[in-house]
Order: sequence, then C-alpha cells, then structure tokens
Amino acid sequence: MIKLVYFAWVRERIGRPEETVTLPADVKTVSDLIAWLKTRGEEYAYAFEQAPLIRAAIDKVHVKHDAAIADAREIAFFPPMTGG
Amino acid sequence: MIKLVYFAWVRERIGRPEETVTLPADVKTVSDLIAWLKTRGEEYAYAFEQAPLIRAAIDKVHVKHDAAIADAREIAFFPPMTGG
Amino acid sequence: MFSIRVQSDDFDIASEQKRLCEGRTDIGAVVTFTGLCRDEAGALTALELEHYPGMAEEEMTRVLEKARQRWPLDGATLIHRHGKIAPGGNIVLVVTASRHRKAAFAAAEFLMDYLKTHAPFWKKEHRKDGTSGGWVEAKHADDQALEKWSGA
Amino acid sequence: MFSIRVQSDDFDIASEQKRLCEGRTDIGAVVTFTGLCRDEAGALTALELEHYPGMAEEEMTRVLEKARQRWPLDGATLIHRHGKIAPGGNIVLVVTASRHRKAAFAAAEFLMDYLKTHAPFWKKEHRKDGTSGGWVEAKHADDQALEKWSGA
Repeated sequence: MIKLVYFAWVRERIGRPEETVTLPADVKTVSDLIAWLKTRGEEYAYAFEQAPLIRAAIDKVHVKHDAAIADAREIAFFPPMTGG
Repeated sequence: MIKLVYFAWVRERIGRPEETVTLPADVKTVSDLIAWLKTRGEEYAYAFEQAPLIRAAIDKVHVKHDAAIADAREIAFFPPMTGG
Repeated sequence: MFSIRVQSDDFDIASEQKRLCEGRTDIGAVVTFTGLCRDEAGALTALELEHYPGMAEEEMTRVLEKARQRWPLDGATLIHRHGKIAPGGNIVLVVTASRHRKAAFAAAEFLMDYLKTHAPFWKKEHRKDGTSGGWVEAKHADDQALEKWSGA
Repeated sequence: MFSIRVQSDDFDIASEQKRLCEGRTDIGAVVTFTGLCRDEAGALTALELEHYPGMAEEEMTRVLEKARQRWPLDGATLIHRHGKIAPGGNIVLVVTASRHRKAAFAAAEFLMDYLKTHAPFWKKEHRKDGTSGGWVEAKHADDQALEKWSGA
C-alpha cells in the first residue's frame, strides 16, 4: 500500500488529489510506476502523456524517474514548478 | 579665482573645509594644482603626501589627475570613498 | 536566525527585516527579494498558488541549508504564500543578512533561483472574463539560471 | 519612478518599496539592499558619515542613470544617510523594481558597487572610549567588485 499524490494539472487530469494503491511486484522504479498508472485509464494516460516532463517526489524529496520506490510511503507527481 | 573644497582626512589635514584661490597661469591640470598646493605649507604637504591616492572632482564630477582645470569653478579633493 | 514559512497571509518586509536584525550590530548588509503577482495585460483577477504541504516546507529548509553552507550568512528568512493572490500582491519573500554585501546578494539570488525550480508551488491564472487562463508554464530561463550555481 | 535622496533621517524599507510599487501590476520583482552600521567588536558609539553636498546627489543620479541604461527597470530608489549613525542603524538603501528578477538583482548589486566607490561619502569611527577611531579605509575588494561590470 502506497499513497500517491498529484498536483496542479496532473491532479486535474487524473481527477483526484490522492489515492492509495497496491503496486504489482514488478513496479520497482518511478518509471515503472508511471507505466503502470498509464494502463489504469484514459485520465492517467492523459496526465502522463508527456511522461518525461512530469516531476516526481518520494516521501517529499525530489527524485528522478529511475529512482527505486523501495519502501516509499508517499509518491508525488506534478508538473515543473512555477512558484516564486 | 577658483573654489577648492576638501573632505574627510584631507580636510582635517589641511585644517579647513574650503578656500578660494587664484591659480598661477602654469597650473593647467589637477596634478599641477596638487603640486602647487604642496608648496603652500606643511599642512598641504601632509594632506597630499600620497598624492596618487587622493581623488579629485571638478565641478562635482570625478576626474583623473591629468584632467585639465580649464574653466572649473570648484575643485574638490578627498580620500577614496567609504560610503554605502 | 534562519526560518522558512508557507502561509496564505501577506507579509511585511520591514517587520521581517527587523526580526532578523533586531538587537544585532554584526550585520552589515541585508538583501530582500519580493516576488509580486504580475499582470501586464490587466487580464487577471488573481493567480492561485497551489502547493504540496509538507514538501514545500521541507524543500525550502533544504534550499536554505544549501545557501548557509555556501555563504557566511548571519540570518535568512524565506516566506512563500499560497492561495489566491491579486495582481500587485506579494507572492514570495527572501531576506538574507550577512557581514558582507556580496554574500547577502549572492545568497538571495541563489535562494530565489532554487525556490523557482525546486519548491513545490504551481501558479494558475484566474481571468477577468471568468475563464481559467490555465497553469503558468515553467520557464526554460529558470532552469538555466540554476547553472550559474553549479560550479564553485 | 526613479529617485535619489541624501538625508540624515532614517528610512523605512517597506514605505520605500510601497512607493515604487503602489498601484502598479507590471512589476514582478523588487530587490532591496540595506547597508547597516556594523560594529562587531562593540567598540563604537557611532559611525559619522561625511558627504559632499551637491556632488553626492549628482553622482547618485549618474549612477542610477547608468543602471537604467543597462537593465529594464520599472523603478528604483537610492537613499544615503549622512551624520552620526549608531551601530545597527541604517546607512544606505537601494531598491530596484523590474519585470524580471535577474534585472532587479543585477541592478541593485551594480548600484551598490558604484555607490561604494563613486558616491562622495566618508565614514569616521567614534569609539566608546572617547577617542576617534579615525577614518574607515577604502577596501580593495570594493574596487575589484566594479570590474564585474566593466565587460558586456
């Protein structure tokens, strides 16, 4: 069981701010997770259509897509940041 | 007749903040003026002992020592600035 | 004193600067940067700032730590607002205090470059015509600005 | 709005920033630099700032003009105090406003580097033991800082 959280237009496209999922055993990295999410429905396919642009964080720390999920409790997906 | 003004330790060494002088005809540049002032007494010799360090302004604009005095109305001498 | 805050309330630069400097005589230079809600075309009612609660604070703390390792700072404050902000309103504040002006300037600019690209905040436009102008796009220039800090 | 002031009175950064930005929605970035009277050793009662009246204002105006030619500024304020200033007190303020943060930062730093080396002000120390600590010496580092702006 892992918590997924979404922000900005990733959240809007998926249609929810967060969800808790059980990952298949072969989902080892952030890339794997994105690929798996895209199979779950049109809204995910749309949110991740330009997957390389999407940023990820594991337990509130920025990570690259090749990062191992390992014992993550919370994984976040969001567009490039535009604060400041 | 030209007005000379002094600031900071140049003023303190000369012992006055300003004076009006009539320059000899052969005083054409700021350097000439410094050399002439140094002949006017110990206090001037002391103020200008390290002449290259002293900054000058003609009519409130920074100038180098080779600047021509020409029609200057006011010439200022002061140490390197330490404001800000 | 070093602190970060994420808040919907506005901030006051004079109070923040005072808080850093009060009772101290070892600080020679204070730099503030205020980022404002800009609306050149006059088309916006507001920018809405969404953030990732928890991560925003953690990332701002990490960015501040990086700056402290790099420059001799005597104090720094980072404040980032969230929620709807009208044109002309304050969005972000960085205050840096140091003995030396070069350190205060460099650290403030570094902090802003990192906040722009690392702090999890996103801007959405709300337009006067009632439509959403959509999400503000990240600027390539902001990523480029980071490169300045990658040497040394 | 662009302005310079030489005054013995203190200044307030929030009012100065407000004065630049009020009623405008085209400014995205405001940088302030405050130079303070520093006294790490706790030996001073005050720094006394002497200035060249008339030239101080003229030189600050020229320096501001240089900055405006170089960066797209929407406003800027330079204030330099004179007279006795106690440790911890304000000496100088630079405020720059621009659409872009890089311009606001660069212009503020440029203005300070030029003020330090070009504005006719001199600092004298007054010490707690009743003696004059003499005139503060100019720093080579301040002249070097200028070199940064000589290209481009």
